[in-house]
This record gives sequence, C-alpha cells and structure tokens, in this order.
Amino acid sequence: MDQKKKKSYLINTAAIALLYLLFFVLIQTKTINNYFVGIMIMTCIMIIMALSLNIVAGFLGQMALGHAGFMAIGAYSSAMATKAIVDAGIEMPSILLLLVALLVGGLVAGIFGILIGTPTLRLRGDYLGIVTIGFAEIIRIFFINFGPTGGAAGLKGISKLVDFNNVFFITVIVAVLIFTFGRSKHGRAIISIREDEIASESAGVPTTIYKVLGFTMAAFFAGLGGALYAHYQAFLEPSKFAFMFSIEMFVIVVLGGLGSLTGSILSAIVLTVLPEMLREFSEYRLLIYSLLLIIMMIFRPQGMLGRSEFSLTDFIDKLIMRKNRKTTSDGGEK
Amino acid sequence: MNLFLQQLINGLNVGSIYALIAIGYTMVYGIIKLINFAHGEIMMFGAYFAFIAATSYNMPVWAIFLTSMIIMAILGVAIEFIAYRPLRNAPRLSALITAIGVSIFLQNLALLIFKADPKVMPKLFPEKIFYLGGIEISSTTLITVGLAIVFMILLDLYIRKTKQGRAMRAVSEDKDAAILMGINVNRTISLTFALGSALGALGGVLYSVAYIQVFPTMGVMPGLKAFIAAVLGGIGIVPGAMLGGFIIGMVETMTKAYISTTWADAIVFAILIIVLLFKPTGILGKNTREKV
Amino acid sequence: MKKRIFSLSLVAMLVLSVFTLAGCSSSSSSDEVIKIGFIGPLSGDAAIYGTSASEGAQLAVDEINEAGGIDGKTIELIAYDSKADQTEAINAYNRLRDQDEVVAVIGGTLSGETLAMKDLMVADNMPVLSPTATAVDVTVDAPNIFRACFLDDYQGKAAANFATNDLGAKTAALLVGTGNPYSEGVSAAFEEVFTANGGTIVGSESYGTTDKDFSAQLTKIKELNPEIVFVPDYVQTVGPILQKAAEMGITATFMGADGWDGIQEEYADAAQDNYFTNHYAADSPSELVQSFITAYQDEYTTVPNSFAALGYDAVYVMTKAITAAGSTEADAIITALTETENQGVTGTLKFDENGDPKDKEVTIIKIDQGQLKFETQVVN
Amino acid sequence: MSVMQAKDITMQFGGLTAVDKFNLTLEPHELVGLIGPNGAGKTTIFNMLTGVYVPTIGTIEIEGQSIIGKKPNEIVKMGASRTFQNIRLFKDLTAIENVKIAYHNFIDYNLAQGMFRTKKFWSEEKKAQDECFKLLEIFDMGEYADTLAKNLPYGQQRKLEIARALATEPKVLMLDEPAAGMNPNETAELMKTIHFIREKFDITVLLIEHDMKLVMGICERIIVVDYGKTIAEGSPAEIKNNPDVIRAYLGD
Repeated sequence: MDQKKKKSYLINTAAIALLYLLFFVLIQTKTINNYFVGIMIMTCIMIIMALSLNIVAGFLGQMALGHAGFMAIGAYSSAMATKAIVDAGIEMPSILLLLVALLVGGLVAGIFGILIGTPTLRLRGDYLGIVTIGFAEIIRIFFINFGPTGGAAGLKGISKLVDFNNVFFITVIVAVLIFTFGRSKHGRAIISIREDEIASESAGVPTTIYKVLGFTMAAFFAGLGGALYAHYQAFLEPSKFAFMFSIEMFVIVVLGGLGSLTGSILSAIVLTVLPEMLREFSEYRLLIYSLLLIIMMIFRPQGMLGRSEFSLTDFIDKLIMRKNRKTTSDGGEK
Repeated sequence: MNLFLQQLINGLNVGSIYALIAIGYTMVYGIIKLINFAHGEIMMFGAYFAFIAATSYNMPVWAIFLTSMIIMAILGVAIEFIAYRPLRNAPRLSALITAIGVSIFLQNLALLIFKADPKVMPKLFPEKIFYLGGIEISSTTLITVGLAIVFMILLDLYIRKTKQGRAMRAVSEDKDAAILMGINVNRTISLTFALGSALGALGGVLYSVAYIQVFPTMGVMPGLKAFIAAVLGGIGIVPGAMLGGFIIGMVETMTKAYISTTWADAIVFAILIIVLLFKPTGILGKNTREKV
Repeated sequence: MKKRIFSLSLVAMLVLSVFTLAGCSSSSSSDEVIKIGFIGPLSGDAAIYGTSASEGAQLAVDEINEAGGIDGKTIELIAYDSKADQTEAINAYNRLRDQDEVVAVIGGTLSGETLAMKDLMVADNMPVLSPTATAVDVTVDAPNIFRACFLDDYQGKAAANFATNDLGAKTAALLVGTGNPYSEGVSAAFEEVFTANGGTIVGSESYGTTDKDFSAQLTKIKELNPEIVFVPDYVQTVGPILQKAAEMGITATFMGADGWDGIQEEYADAAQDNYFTNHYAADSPSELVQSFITAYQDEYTTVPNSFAALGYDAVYVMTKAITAAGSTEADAIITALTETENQGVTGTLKFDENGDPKDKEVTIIKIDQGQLKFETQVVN
Repeated sequence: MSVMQAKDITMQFGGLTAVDKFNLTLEPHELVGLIGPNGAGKTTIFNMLTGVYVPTIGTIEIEGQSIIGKKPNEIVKMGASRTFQNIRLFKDLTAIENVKIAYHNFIDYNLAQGMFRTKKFWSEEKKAQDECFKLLEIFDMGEYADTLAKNLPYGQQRKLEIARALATEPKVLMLDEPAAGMNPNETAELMKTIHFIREKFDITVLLIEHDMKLVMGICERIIVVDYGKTIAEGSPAEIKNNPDVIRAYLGD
C-alpha cells in the first residue's frame, strides 16, 4: 500500500519535473516564442480557476455560476496590495511580492466566500446558480463604480510579477493541494454532500460547515487565480469578469468531468489552446467552439473523464503490463 | 406624482417584455428541468425575422408578428429535437452546457449572417401620444403592454383549459406517470418549446420595437433579466414568471428613477438574492420537502 | 478499451496542438514585405469600430502598395481580432510580434485593450500608433506609443466651448454611460469647461453599458428642461436615446462626440439639428477627404466613419515614418514618428512630447436631413 | 437512565396529523421493534427521532439531553444513528469510503494537516482505514471494500448502510426496514447480524418493520402504531395476541 503510494509520488514528481524541463529548454532555445508562453501562462491560470471551481461544482455538486466574481475580488485586492507596497517604497524581491499578492488575493476572496456562502448555501440547484450569478454581477458593478480601483477605465500600473516559471510551479502546488484536499476527511465529507445530503447529515457530517468550507476553498483558490491574472496582465478591467467568463469556466469543468481534477486540467488546456488555434478563422471560431461543445455533450455527457482521475502511475503500469503480456503472449492471457 | 406615474408606465413597459420572455424559460424549465440558456437568442432571432419581414417584404404588422412567432416556434422545436432530446436522460448539467453551447452558436451565427452593427427596427405602430390625466403614454408602450397581457391571458387559458395544456401540466408534474396515462411526452415537450419560443419571439419583436435596435447580442441582457424574473416568481410556474417579469421591470425602472442608475442592475440582483434567501423557491414557489 | 482510445485521441490532439503552435513560429519573414500589425475588435459588440478602422487602414495599405510601397517593398497589414477583451488583445499582440514579426502596430482600436497591451508594447519598444484610443493614459510614459486621434477631454472641451460660444447655451444636462471610460471622460471635460464658461449643469443622469431602456433617465431630463443635453457615446447607444427623446417630445438640442459618427444613416429624423465633435467632415471640400471617401466607397460601399478615416491616416503616418527612417528598426521608426508631420483626412497630424496629436482641429458637425454638415472648426 | 426518551411527540403536516402523541423509552441494550401497517407513521417517528423533522409538539431526549431543534448531524454526535427505508448510500463512492465518511468525527486532523499530508494525516487515515475495514468485515463485506456502492448487490447495500450507521459509534441504532427487499435467507442472516452487533457494541437497537413475523424472533419489546398512534406495546407474545393489533393488520 505505502510502497505503491511512494511509487506514484515518485512517478508524478518526475513527470512534472520532466514537463517543466521540457518547457524550460524549449523556451531557452527560443523554440517556442513569447506568444506561446503567454498562452501557457493563461492556460495555467485557467487550470487553477477550473480546479477551484471543481471544488464547488464537482466535489460539492452545486451549480456555481459566479466564479469570475471571486476571481475579480482576488485580482483587485491583490493588485491594490502590491501597488500599496510598491508605492510605499518597500523593496522586496518579486517572488516575495507575488507571494504577498497570492496570499491577499486568496484570503480576501476566501473571506467573501464565507460571507456569500453562509447565507446562500441553503439554496439548492438552479436557485443557488442564479444567486451566484447575482453576486458575481454585483461584484462587477461594484468595481465599475469604485473609484480607487480605477472604475470602468481599469486599474493600471500593477507590477508584472508572473512568468512561466513561477506560474507553472504555483499551478502544480495548487493542483496538488486541491487533490489532497479532495482525498482528506474534509474532501470526503464534501463529496458525501454531493452524493446525498440527507444521508450525509445522518452519517454525522456537519453539512452546513462543510458546504461553506467547500465554497470558501473554491473562493480562496479562485482569488489566487485572480491574483496571478492581475500580476500577469498588469492591467485590470471590470468587464473581463462578466457573466460569460464565469460560464466559460463552468464549461471547462463540466467538459472535463465534474469531480475529476485531471479532467479539469485537460479541459482547461484544450479550451484555452483551442480558441487560439482557431484564431485564423476568427469569425468562425466561436461557432466551431460552440458546435464542439454541443457535440461533446451529446456524445459524452459526463465530460471527458467523467468522475474518474487519470493516473499516470496506472497508465505506466498498464503500458508495462501490456509489454509483459506481449512478451509472454505465447502463453496466452495471464 | 405625475413623474412617478410616468415612471410606473415605463416600468410596466419593460416588465411586460421581461414577463413574455420569462414565460419561455419557466415553461421549458417546468417540463424538462432545463434552464434554456438559448432562449435569449430565440428572442434575438425573432426580432431579426421581424426586421427582415418588415424591411424586405413590407408585410402588414400582424403578419410580421405571426411570421416571426411561427418561425421561432419551429426553430425552438428543432433546437429541442437536435440538441436537448439526446440529453434527456443525461446529467442535468450536461444539458445546461449544451444550452449554453446553443446560445453561443446562435449568437455567432447571427453575427455571421447579420454582422455586428445594430439594425434599426422600423416603427411598426403608428406614432401617437395619448394623454391620460397628465401622463403621456406612447402608442408603442400601450400596444406593447396590451399585446403582452393578451398573450399571457391566452396562454394561461390554454394551459388550464385545453387537453394539450393539461398534458403539459401532467408531464411537468410527473413524466413517468404521464407516460402511463397515455400522454405523448415527446410531443408535449415539443409543444412547450413551440409555445415558449413563440412568446420569446413576441417579446423580442416588442423589445426591438420599443428600443429600436436589433443586434446579435441583444438577447443576452433581457434573457438574463427574464431568467431572473422566472426564478424570482418561482421557476416552473407560469403566473410566477409573469409576476416576476413585472416586478423586475418595475424595480429596475424605479431604481433608475429614484435611487441610482449605475447601481440599478446591482439592486435588481440584490433584491433577487434577498427574496430567494427568505423564500428559497421564489415568490409563488411551493416549498417541496425532500422525501426521506 | 473505448475509453482508452478516447483519452489517447485527446492526448494526441493536445500534442498536435502544441506542435502546430510551436511550428508556426518558424514562419519566414520575407525581405520584400514589410509587415504591420493591426489590433481591434472585429467581432462582438464593438466590432463596428475595429472593422471600420481596419478597413480604413487596409485601404491606405492598398493605395501605398499600388504606388510602389515603401522603397519597392510592399506592406502587408495583418489584422487580429481583440474581441474587445484584454487577454485576447495581449495574445493577439504577442502573436503579431513573435509569429508574424511585424515591424509596427496600428492599434489597439479601443482604449481598454490598448492599455492592457501598453506595458508589453513599452517593454518591447514596439512602434505603435493607435488610430482611435482616446484615453489619456495610453501614451503616458510610453515613448514608443503614438495616437492619431485627439483625446477625450480635448473634444469635451471643444464641445463645451461650441455650446457656450456658438449656441449661446446657459443650461445643460449630461447623460453619461457609466462603465464606459470614453463617455465618462468626455462628459467630465465638458462639464468642467461649460461651468467655467458660466453655464449651469442642471442634471447628470447615467446608464450602464448594456442598458437599452433609457426612459427613466429621459423622463427625468424632460422635467429639468435644459437647453443642451450632452450624450457622448457611440451611435448604437445614442441612436435609441435620440429616438426615445424625440418620442417623448424633448425639445433640447442634443450634442455628442465622435462616437456619434454614422448617426445620420439610421437615425436621421431623431438626430435632426443636433451637433457633435468629430475628426473630419465628409462634406469637407478638401480634395484629400473627397478622394478618400470615393476610394472607400468603391471598396466597401459604405460611407467611411471617423474610425475608418483615422485608421487610414494612421497607416499613412506610419508609412511616412518608416520611409523617413529608412529602416525597419524600432528605434529608427519611433524617432521618425516624433518628427513626422502628415496632412491627412482628419487634419494635420504632428505629435507632441507625449505622442499625442498637437493642436489638432476639432470639427463640429451638424446633422441635417440625414446628412452630416460641416458646421465649424474649433482649436482649443 | 434511559438511552432515549420521546414524550408525546406529534407531527402535523398542514392539517394532517401523521403522528399523534407518540411515547417511547429505550433502555440500554434493548432491542425494540416498531411495527405497524404501511403509512402508519413509523418513518415519520424515525425522522423526528433523528432530527430530520422537528416535532410539532413533544420532547425527545438522548440520555437526558433534549434534541429538539438540533440538526441531524448533532444528534448523531449525541449517539443516535440510523438507516433509511429506501437505501441512501453515497453511490459513487466505494464501500469503505461510505463507512469512512460516517467515521468522520473520529478522524483527528485539521485542514492544513490534511492538505499537506503530515504524519498525523497518515496515521489517522490508517486508523480510519483499519477501523472501517473491521466494520465491513463484521458484515462479511471485506472483499467489497473498494467496490463502488452503486455496484454492490442489493443485500450488501443494505448491510453497508448499517455498517455506515455503526461507524458513528451510536448508543442507539435505528434501522428503517433493514430487511426490505431481501429474500428469507438473507433476512434470517441479517437478523442474526443485528443480534450480534447489539451484543458486540453493546448498543440499543430500534427496528422498524412492517412485517410483524420478522421482528417477533429477535425483539424483546414491540411497539405497534397505526394511524400515528400507539395501539399496543409489550413482549412479542403479548403483541401476538393483542386484538387491536390483529384488527390493525387484518382489518375489520
């Protein structure tokens, strides 16, 4: 059991290191240019957004259609924090400043997660969905009218702290943390609410607390994603965080498979890269995108991976097993 | 006082259009528990067909309305058949994503066909201002509100009094039981889409006449507001949608008039949230307890 | 098994996409072609502005190429859609720079997208000439960024001066689009100058960017009964406002800014006898203007709006600078731009130390029987 | 002291009285049957005892502490745990995960320890795994530990639900028609198991059944309800001969 865990840790760590090394070499040798690096950074941010939304939508099983709102809170609050630090003339290494930004973005968004989650999580399904849309819109309208963050004209002069190196590792860390969260007693309790709320209560799970916890965790990581976004774009506009952006994230999660983290990652990559690939057909790209969406849902309604996770360890095991089987194939199935 | 009455009329005008569109959301939701995100686009296409009918074919006004409503009824049924029916037994969220997909598709189709710049809807009704005890009501407002109310009453009668209407209610109560009673569920669902889409188209035409323009993204905001109206009234309940529509229209106008124009949308959402927190299934919604 | 095929095909798709993207970068840049990028919204709600500007720019490129290009080299204009979205704009810009290796950029078209790209553009030292981004910050602390249009506050001032001096107005109401920096910026300048000129702002109403129902605001304005109602916004918003105001019997004179360009096409009746500030007048006797309009109409059948005119001028200015620089090096082009002076469709364009147009004339247009009539010219 | 005591609990839905002044006292280690025809109000009583419904009037106490107004999960913590008539398992989770969720309150690590997987996390998770596996083995379900609940045979699902209820370490275990849908062999085996766990965990068991014969064999005391009212209470032998019970079951 433990041996297996260790092996799987090792394989995954090695794979991540390899992946990073690959990109590092490609970037250093200028095989891939800044344009591509930019897309990769956006992909990483979208992966964080999708993973965090998956906590509410996938683990908790609630229809949350206002994720862009938490992202906006994280983006704006972190940007204000780093601006204040820079304006105050406090010198600190950029990685430290980025950590401050992440912490502020995550915490502020998390606090709003508690504030919004506590009253609204009594609602279910579509009603919860509409209320989350409502909150996200209120947040957006707030930033449009709020002078200190530049209002509709946008917030300028945010330090650009995010590059591929740090965003890659932050994404890996966030992914791992959300994964371990899902496999802890807290994650299990949240998943049990999705499965059957009444049974979950009757099994002694304090459902209200765990619903709010799930919602807050999602908000926290969304705020983190927002902080990354703010310090990558270096400019924020409230219109970015409109209703359609929340929907876009929700689509990513459902398409990847509700509750499947690896599915969310895969789906975030495909859905961020795909529209860029279609740039040549700019007029038709949303048409193609929406058609693919419909076709995908009709033929695979549970999303790419359903609820299962893609396991590299199992994948490798299977590959090896297959080879072994082939080498001993004269003996038939074993 | 006059100013207040004037604003009340303004609110009634917007509200009646929201109500018409909200009915489509609520009927579809009632019967297949799907938020038909594409309904706003149905409304938009309805407006475009009316625009084409009015500018290219010079049809009389009643024919413009009828053409648009019939075409959209057919389109609504087609959408259900192609995109939603295969997902009838799939997880509800998949159906929701499909609806979002259809919405994006229709929007971009319209963008491709009609281009982004807004078309100006010709005035379909003779321009006249009526004076009613000091307040002014334009003929457009009067006809909009009147048509909306007439169609809502017709729909209500249809659902309550006819055999097909009863079938609709039966399917929305309990699909399996309805099948056992010999009701053709597929046909009933198609009929629901047809009716909902026709009313959505009507709302679209009235909207474009009242606000002059037709453009590919015109369905988004009224669609969202109407959806809110449907939820506010208690989604799945037709009179609830009407009530919700009028309330949203009224709140929006009154907020703009007396509180703040910049915060109007935020206030509409805040009211919705507050109502739902105290009455989680909407104003006319029944509290259903899950059976244990 | 089925599942494996599915996931394998997904992985294959991903890998493929990585290689397509990476592969694109090796596109060759021929010496015979000078590539200039264009960024603006070509789809979505704001598509009309990006499309107009890019059409104007393309027209200029075609004309220049026909006349022999720049020292025998042809210009290629590569236009990308920003969808009026920051992230899209940045991706488009990155792609222009890395994939297409453009030597200069015309764009962005809107202020928001331009500001989003600004830091990158400054860091890259990319010669940028925005035809239409009017927000003040676009050119601040950005020696490589220039613009062809005058600024929001510049035309707001001009409009206020015209209202006081030429129309003799004493009272005005504002109708402002919140969430639209353009509308907010122009009306703020108008308010300041109009008040300084001795006028009174009797009321200030606002609406959101997606609003279509203005009856509540107009009902209030009607009660205030001002001489002037200042509505600096784009045609798609102003048109319905004017129509609704006419329906409600509001008699005040409506005024606006360059966003009104095109109002005469669909809203002629409602806009009758109203005024707006613009970059050029289509009925100007200037030969330059007339030949531009004819050429544009031949190509695109419609009358060019000011976005098209500014896009057209921007390409000419940029071409002049590249020619003068004698190279496609960024620094050379930027230096040349600072010294360029161009007599264009939208007036005389030379840049001040910020890269903004210096003493550009503001044209006041009157809408009369579905025609845009040149009223006067104001220089602040 | 009694483990659980309900006094005059009444439940009204609108104008309808589903349960009328029901009284119940459960002593430690008792095995009590609650029987009655379909629709007699047995499940409603259960729902009140477990906090799913709040009684219109009346008091319910667990070891002298009132549970009125408490949430089901708080009542579980106080020592009353239940199963459902129509099985409510976490269908997409494995058997052992189902049990672990109910074991939740005995796993002691916080959010950060769980996310960063500290030593505490591993040791607590191991403890949970072992304890829950033991529970499954009591029901002979060890081999099914990693099977998704929805893929289990019907009889195993019933047993898993009981195992899950036991994982909360209750003082009172309330079983809502545990043998529903089982064949006679499975039922007999289940009754044996119930008897066994009562002894092993030293708990009180309250059992709903509408089939009278089933409970006769194992219950020490039986309460019969009809139309929301208690019509008889006593030992199996007494109940068997009670004329009211016979009338309720056979009709007039």
